[in-house]
Amino acid sequence: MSLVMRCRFVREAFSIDVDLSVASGRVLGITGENGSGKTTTLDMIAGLLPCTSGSIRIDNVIVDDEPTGQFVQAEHRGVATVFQGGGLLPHLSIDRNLVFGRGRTLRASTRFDDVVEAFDLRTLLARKPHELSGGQRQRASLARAFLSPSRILLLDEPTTFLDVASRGVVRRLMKQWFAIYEGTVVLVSHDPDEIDDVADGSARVRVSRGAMTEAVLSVA
Amino acid sequence: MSLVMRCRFVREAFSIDVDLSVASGRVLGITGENGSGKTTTLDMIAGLLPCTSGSIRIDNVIVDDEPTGQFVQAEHRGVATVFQGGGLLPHLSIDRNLVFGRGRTLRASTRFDDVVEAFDLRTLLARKPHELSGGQRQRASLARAFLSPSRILLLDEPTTFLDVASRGVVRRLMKQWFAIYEGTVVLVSHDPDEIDDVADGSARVRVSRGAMTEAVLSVA
Amino acid sequence: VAASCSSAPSGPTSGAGESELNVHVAASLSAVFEKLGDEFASQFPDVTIRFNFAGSSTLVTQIREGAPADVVVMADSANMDKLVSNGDVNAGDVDELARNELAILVEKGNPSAITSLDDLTRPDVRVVLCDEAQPCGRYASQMLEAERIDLTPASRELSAAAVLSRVANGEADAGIAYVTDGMLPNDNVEAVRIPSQVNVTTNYPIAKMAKPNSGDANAVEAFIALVRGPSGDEALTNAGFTLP
Amino acid sequence: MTRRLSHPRGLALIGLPAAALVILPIAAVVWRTPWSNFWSAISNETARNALTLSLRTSVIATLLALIFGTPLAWFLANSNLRGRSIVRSLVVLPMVLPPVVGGVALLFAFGRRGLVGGLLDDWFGIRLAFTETATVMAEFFVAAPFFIVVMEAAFEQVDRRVMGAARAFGAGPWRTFLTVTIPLVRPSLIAATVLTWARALGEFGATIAFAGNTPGRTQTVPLAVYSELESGNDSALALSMLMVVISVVVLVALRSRWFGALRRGGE
Amino acid sequence: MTRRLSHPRGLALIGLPAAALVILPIAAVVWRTPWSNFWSAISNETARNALTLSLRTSVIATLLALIFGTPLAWFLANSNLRGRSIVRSLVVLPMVLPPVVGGVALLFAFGRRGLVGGLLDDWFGIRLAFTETATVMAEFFVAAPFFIVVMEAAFEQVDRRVMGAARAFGAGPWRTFLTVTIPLVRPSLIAATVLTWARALGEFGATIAFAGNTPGRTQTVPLAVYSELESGNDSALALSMLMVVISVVVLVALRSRWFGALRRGGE
Ligand SMILES: Nc1ncnc2c1ncn2[C@@H]1O[C@H](COP(=O)(O)OP(=O)(O)OP(=O)(O)O)[C@@H](O)[C@H]1O
Ligand SMILES: Nc1ncnc2c1ncn2[C@@H]1O[C@H](COP(=O)(O)OP(=O)(O)OP(=O)(O)O)[C@@H](O)[C@H]1O
Ligand SMILES: [Mg+2]
Ligand SMILES: [Mg+2]
Repeated sequence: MSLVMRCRFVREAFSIDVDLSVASGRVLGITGENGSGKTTTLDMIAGLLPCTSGSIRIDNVIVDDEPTGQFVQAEHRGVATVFQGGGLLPHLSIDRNLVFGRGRTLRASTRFDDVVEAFDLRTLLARKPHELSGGQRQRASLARAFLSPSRILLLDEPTTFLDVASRGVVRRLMKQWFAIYEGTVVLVSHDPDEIDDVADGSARVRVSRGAMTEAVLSVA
Repeated sequence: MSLVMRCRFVREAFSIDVDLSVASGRVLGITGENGSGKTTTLDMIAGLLPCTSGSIRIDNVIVDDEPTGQFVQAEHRGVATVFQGGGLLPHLSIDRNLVFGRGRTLRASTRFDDVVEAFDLRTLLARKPHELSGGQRQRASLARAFLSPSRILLLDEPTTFLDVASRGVVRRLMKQWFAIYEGTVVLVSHDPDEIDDVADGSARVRVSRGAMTEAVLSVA
Repeated sequence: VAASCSSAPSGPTSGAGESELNVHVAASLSAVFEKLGDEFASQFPDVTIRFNFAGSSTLVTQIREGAPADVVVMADSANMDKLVSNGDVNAGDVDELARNELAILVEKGNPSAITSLDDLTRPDVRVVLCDEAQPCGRYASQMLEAERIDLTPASRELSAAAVLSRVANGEADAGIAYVTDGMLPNDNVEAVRIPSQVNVTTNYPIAKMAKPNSGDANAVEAFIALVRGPSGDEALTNAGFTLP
Repeated sequence: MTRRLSHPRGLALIGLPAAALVILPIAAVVWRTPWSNFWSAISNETARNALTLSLRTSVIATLLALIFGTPLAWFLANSNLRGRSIVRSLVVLPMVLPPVVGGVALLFAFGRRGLVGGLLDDWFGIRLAFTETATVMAEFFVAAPFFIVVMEAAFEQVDRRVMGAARAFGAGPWRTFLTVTIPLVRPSLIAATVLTWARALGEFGATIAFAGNTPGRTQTVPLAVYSELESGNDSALALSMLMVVISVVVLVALRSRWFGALRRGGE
Repeated sequence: MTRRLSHPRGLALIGLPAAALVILPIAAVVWRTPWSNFWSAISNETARNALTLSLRTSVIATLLALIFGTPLAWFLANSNLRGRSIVRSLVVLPMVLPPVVGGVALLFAFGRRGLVGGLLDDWFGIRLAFTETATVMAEFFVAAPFFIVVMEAAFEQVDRRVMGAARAFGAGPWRTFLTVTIPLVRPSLIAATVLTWARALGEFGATIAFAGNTPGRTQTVPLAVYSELESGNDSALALSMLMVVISVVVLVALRSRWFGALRRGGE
């Protein structure tokens, strides 16, 4: 099993209990009310927030464990993320954003060209993020995650800002990719259609709102 | 007629021709590809960007006219905007964001309470924007526009980040409000459903991609 | 750099190898000593002479804190006395190098018609003095007190040169500084002599250090000899100093 | 191993030499200060006069820098007038001028024989030298460029879209400037203010050359300290220490109030 | 009426007095400088030595502030250790200490009879005072706090989520610091560097007290200017003007390269 998470997060009045396990190669779809803790959950998996208690395991390696104090830093977790609303680095051009943290060789690879083509970014490569439209930024953010070698892929509302056609294209790309992706995917979306279409059947979760939410699920 | 815009905008390789006129009380729905110039068009109406050539009239008053050099500043145009992705002021708490530019009395009004209730912001009023979830921020941005006295209302993908339930609530609120709103509404959305439901029947536009796009329409 | 200032034990011969000489000089004598330094350098090319020009009191602090020193020249005996009482200088090594006198500095042409110390008390005359902490300030106060002249200076400048500059720039109508200041290259200022029965004679003591930093005792003696010899006398008198 | 996003390991350690080089001399001066006669050194009238004068003039100079420097910095960051880069270079010059020369420059401009000082004297009978005004001017001349340079950089970093959003919601340019731009640059504004005040408080060269050294009128603490040092007086150290203590108290008070508010404010 | 989002009307005008107060004296000193003997004043050996020494030491002091001050500023902005606020106050102190006292403090610490200077001498035979190293130390002591204060404010304003995103995409803390944090604070970094360099270049009090005023070895331009002024010599102005010209050239060169790159960079 590839992602096992059993932990609680508390921040001021807000708290969430997460209990999930997803096998490699499977796609977990999460949907839930605004403010229920979806982004927070992804941040814990990515290593941007520590669990308040409990632990997270990736490929059977403990990456966060409150009792023993173990904590694997974000850059060593092998997690790629499409952040909610983008999360591009504002001071770098799009092409440097796409290869950020990966080294020079990637930019010259055919994989790079393929992804740039697939997300229609060719003409935008030299621009800074603030010189793009909302949808263009979102496409760049998706491309960055697709280009990143990873064991876990987190997508936080990946089709926001996309036009109808791009949404279709991206959904198709996701499905194609997830079919051959060997790691674990967690997809957050408010679009039930998208979850139905992309996530594995058994893997839809609804996170409910309130002081404490429980998300027990396992996708084998 | 309340909003008449006939202008061209050029920025580097990108250019768009806009030709539209919308009567008071009507709702214009705009949909179109990413990067086709929807946000740019709204920015010109709001006074954040000047037309490269042509002119814009609000309630028969020229607010931007390239030939004569007339230009009414953004704060005098009476335009309220739900910016793409939010656009809250990052240093102010939500309640101060909601009444920004409006003065103290608003915060004590029943209208304020009603809107805060409708958008379920009561418990979030004291927080800063970065302490909110994506959907919560979007709700605050909507509430700010609803609270703003305006002649023109611009909504740039107003239901992004919203969960399914909130999306329904917001759509209902928009319809209720637009029914009694005396000004002109321009709604940008990638959701054909939303446009169908909220915008006036005859008022859907598709902006097409390319070096030059033409959007000729009139909603009487 | 660090090695060059640590006291490497070198032979006390001025002929053999490099040696250096650290000379601390009151800032008001910097022009005179730079000239003498050049002359010394041409006579003793293998001795590197290093001057340190600062206010006498700063020099005392620096020497007390261990600044490498061979020869000191002060603008007054009070500061030299501090070095003596601290054991840095032997009382027997102190010699009087030059003398100076106070003068009233006024603008060229003396527009305020100042001819005596009494004129300085006129209400229309703005006077600047040196600060009490400076030798020229102490001497001026001493003189004014002796003459029972009570005057409120517009400012207590931190050096005689500053008094000169005040007068030159027209900010002050008169100032009390040294006779030598009146001889500095300045087109806007002239000196009004103060009668010698009223005037205070100041002196500039010179001494070698009790424990010179330089291993080269000959160089120390040679430098002092040069300064106190004809070359030194000429440079000092040219600058307006009198010799003891 | 701490359970949170880590910091660059060892980065803080690199800072240690800097901290040491700055802190050791402070420790040394504390060690050497004759604390037994601390009270007598600071309680005499000269010291008290110097202290109040220093505080008063440095605060005024800082306020002037705030009031006049902020607009100038904003202009430099935002205008695209031709003259901008010239103004910028000129404004920065006092920073590299040796302060004494700065004082001399002020004399050449505002002294009795100066560029405009002569006119001031002839027409209005105003003579600036040897006045408290001159002290403030000298401190401003030397310190304000620091303020302007920091604030220009800060204004350049403000997100224009946020300012646009404020305008779109009815705030005029002035209101946007005061309620949006300024709060967004607040940490830099505080840093610039602290910097400017400190520079003004420690100013020596320009003050002595332009304003002179009149006890009770233009003798600020640095001048008094210099004078004491020159008399070989230990009370110089006592006076400096007092100034240091006062500055620390002021800075800590400011920080806990302003920076505290800021931290709550977040990004 | 310009057709774009307007600026606060008159704001720039408020900046005029500041600009005037700063620019007038500069103009006056240019006017009074004896240009006829400019060349002879700056071409003698003492002047040339002072100039190269000043440039060399101020650049080294600035580089040291960059290398050691950046980590320290980052620590102050990010750590939540207890000692942080104490370190912060101490580091800022040299800004308010009159520079001469700063020099005396350095003597007390690193002089031959000083706190650690004695040990350095006894153990390693290293004597710092009255050397070029001392000049660099004095300039660093006085100027580095300016750097640290500006950079601390800059680091506090960096958006942590951007740094988080960089980490999530595989950049370690060091790499994130160097390729994300530093570029994001670049305008402030440049401002802080300019500031620090200027402060170091104009340093007088601490230098004369700690490094001495030895022509050819520790006599920087401000000290040479002081000596010239003490001898009632006009060449003081010529020398200052030369320094000013050099600074302007350097600043303009830096600006067109760095700031140009920045402006293209955008927010
Ligand atoms: N910095 C913060 N400080 C305090 N509370 C926060 C902070 N960030 C988020 N929250 C709160 O934590 C809760 C979870 O937020 P999170 O962003 O995980 O929600 P979400 O499920 O992703 O919502 P959305 O669908 O709107 O994106 C929300 O109630 C939010 O208000
Ligand atoms: N600052 C800028 N500099 C240069 N080009 C820009 C800048 N901002 C936007 N653009 C370009 O202008 C075009 C129009 O952008 P705009 O944001 O109006 O698109 P949009 O229709 O709102 O797209 P979306 O549906 O993705 O929000 C895009 O092609 C974009 O790349
Ligand atoms: Mg979220
Ligand atoms: Mg858009």
